[in-house]
Amino acid sequence: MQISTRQSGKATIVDVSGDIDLYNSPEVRKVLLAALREERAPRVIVNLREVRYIDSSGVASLVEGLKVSRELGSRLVLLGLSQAVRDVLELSRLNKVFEVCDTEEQALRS
Amino acid sequence: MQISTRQSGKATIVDVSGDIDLYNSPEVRKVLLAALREERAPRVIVNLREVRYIDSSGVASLVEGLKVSRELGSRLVLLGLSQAVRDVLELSRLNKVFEVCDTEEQALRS
Amino acid sequence: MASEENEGLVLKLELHSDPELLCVVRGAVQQLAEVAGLPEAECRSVTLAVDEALTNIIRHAYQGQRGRPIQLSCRCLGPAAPGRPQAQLEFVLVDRGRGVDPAELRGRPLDEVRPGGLGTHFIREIMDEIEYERRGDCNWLRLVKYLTKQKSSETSGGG
Amino acid sequence: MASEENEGLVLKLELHSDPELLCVVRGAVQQLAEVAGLPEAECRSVTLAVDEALTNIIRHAYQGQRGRPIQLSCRCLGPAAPGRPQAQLEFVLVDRGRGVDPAELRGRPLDEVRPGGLGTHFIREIMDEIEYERRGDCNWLRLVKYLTKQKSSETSGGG
Ligand SMILES: Nc1ncnc2c1ncn2[C@@H]1O[C@H](COP(=O)(O)OP(=O)(O)O)[C@@H](O)[C@H]1O
Ligand SMILES: Nc1ncnc2c1ncn2[C@@H]1O[C@H](COP(=O)(O)OP(=O)(O)O)[C@@H](O)[C@H]1O
Repeated sequence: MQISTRQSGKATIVDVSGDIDLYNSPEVRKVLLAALREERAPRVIVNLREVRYIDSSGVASLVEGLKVSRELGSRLVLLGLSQAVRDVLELSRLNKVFEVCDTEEQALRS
Repeated sequence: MQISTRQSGKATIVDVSGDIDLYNSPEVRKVLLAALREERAPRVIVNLREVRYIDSSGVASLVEGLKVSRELGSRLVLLGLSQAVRDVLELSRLNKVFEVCDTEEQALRS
Repeated sequence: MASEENEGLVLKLELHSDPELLCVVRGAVQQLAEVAGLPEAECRSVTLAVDEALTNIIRHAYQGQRGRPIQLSCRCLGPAAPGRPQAQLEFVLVDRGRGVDPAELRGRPLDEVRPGGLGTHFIREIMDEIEYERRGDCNWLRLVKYLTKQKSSETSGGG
Repeated sequence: MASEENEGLVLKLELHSDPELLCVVRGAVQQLAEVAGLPEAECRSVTLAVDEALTNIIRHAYQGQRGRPIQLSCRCLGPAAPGRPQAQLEFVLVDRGRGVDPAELRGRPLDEVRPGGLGTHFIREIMDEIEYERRGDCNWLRLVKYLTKQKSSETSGGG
């Protein structure tokens, strides 16, 4: 897995690629919480376009990001779900809980 | 692995995708020899664009096709080598032995 | 090398409880599911279920300790056998960690949005049979996926 | 589950001599090479070398018989050990097939264009150490790839 962060206006975009599993989901959690709590980004966009696999621990990291964003009054948006990621969110009954966008423009404007 | 055959003018194009290994290289050999010996195709183009892996038994099938094509006075052309396939042909010292084309038009005209 | 029942395709993996190895096991399971002829989406979900079972062993049975043994046996079984109505892909996971109250394995209701508690739910949704037993000082977990679809007529499950 | 030397990442596969399983082993080896931090092209070539060794066991040691046992042990070893100058990825293959004259394993000259005789050549070109022994009624083959490049700083070898 690779993870990196960039700014676009007031939004922070977190680009993730590869597999998110027990080995690296703590890193995803750390990066999301840093953007929300430390950088105080009003909008965090998690770009999952290049993610080919996510397990329950990866979903848990996203859920934790979502809860913290709600506490802080900021927003967490998921961008570019592959079929693999989509299926796992559906299995989790969380596909309705997250804000999901298909393009970066949408995610920035929504 | 998937393998199928189509005609383009007098040439026979063999499209292969997936992995070529000990399990399925006999099928590659069978299809190539049928096109050469039975169909008497004057030109057989082996489209390897979607081949992600080839082992020595796969290379052996291609070499056998090449030898038979020479015996019969027809031609065997390889099309669209991925880096993976290129590396294995190089390891085999066979990259100079095969006729290789990048596009279908080249392979048909060459 | 113990001789094994020579039925179906057999593959046994022995690994340590190191999270780095999860992707290695997924690489094998994904291919095995393809060889078994499962459609693409089901290859992915079966891989997920096995991965979640391993994750639980590492996190709960071994409480995060590394270097502890895990055994994963995979078999692809044809339909023609007494007591087995279905062609199936079977995974048996064995570890030497602490036991689990089977009630815990049931997972939690999903109506509350909170992290955690999804793994057992995934396994239950994906697999057709799940069996857990404490055997001596080992945990023994059997996961079965039915191969309802016909094996595809491709020459190979490719890589 | 025998307890094993707890050094480096360890993975052991036991499989039958069925060509369908080659892609399954490749799925695991490719990921392991990535976890070990090898660059992409070397992950592919190491996977090829292990696949060729298995292919030779199936074709030559077992003369094409299916259902016979093969063991593949993989270890990723760090540099700090006496008698081991290099971090390395080690594969040990064991089978119960017929023995081989080590001279045969050397392969043939490649100046002649003909099918066959490439597998041992690939293994020699790709691997840094190759060791073969007849041990009792088993063939024992050890293949080592040095990890000269630094392990990448990525969080994971991903799948
Ligand atoms: N292999 C196991 N060994 C021991 N306990 C387990 C095992 N698998 C699951 N459990 C128990 O079942 C509970 C639910 O597991 P799961 O649904 O995977 O969610 P999570 O792992 O996020 O808690 C775990 O919290 C744990 O108490
Ligand atoms: N595992 C093995 N057991 C027995 N003989 C082997 C084994 N591997 C290789 N050989 C011998 O070495 C020769 C060269 O092998 P290789 O280079 O892989 O080419 P090929 O398999 O196409 O003949 C084989 O023909 C065989 O005689």
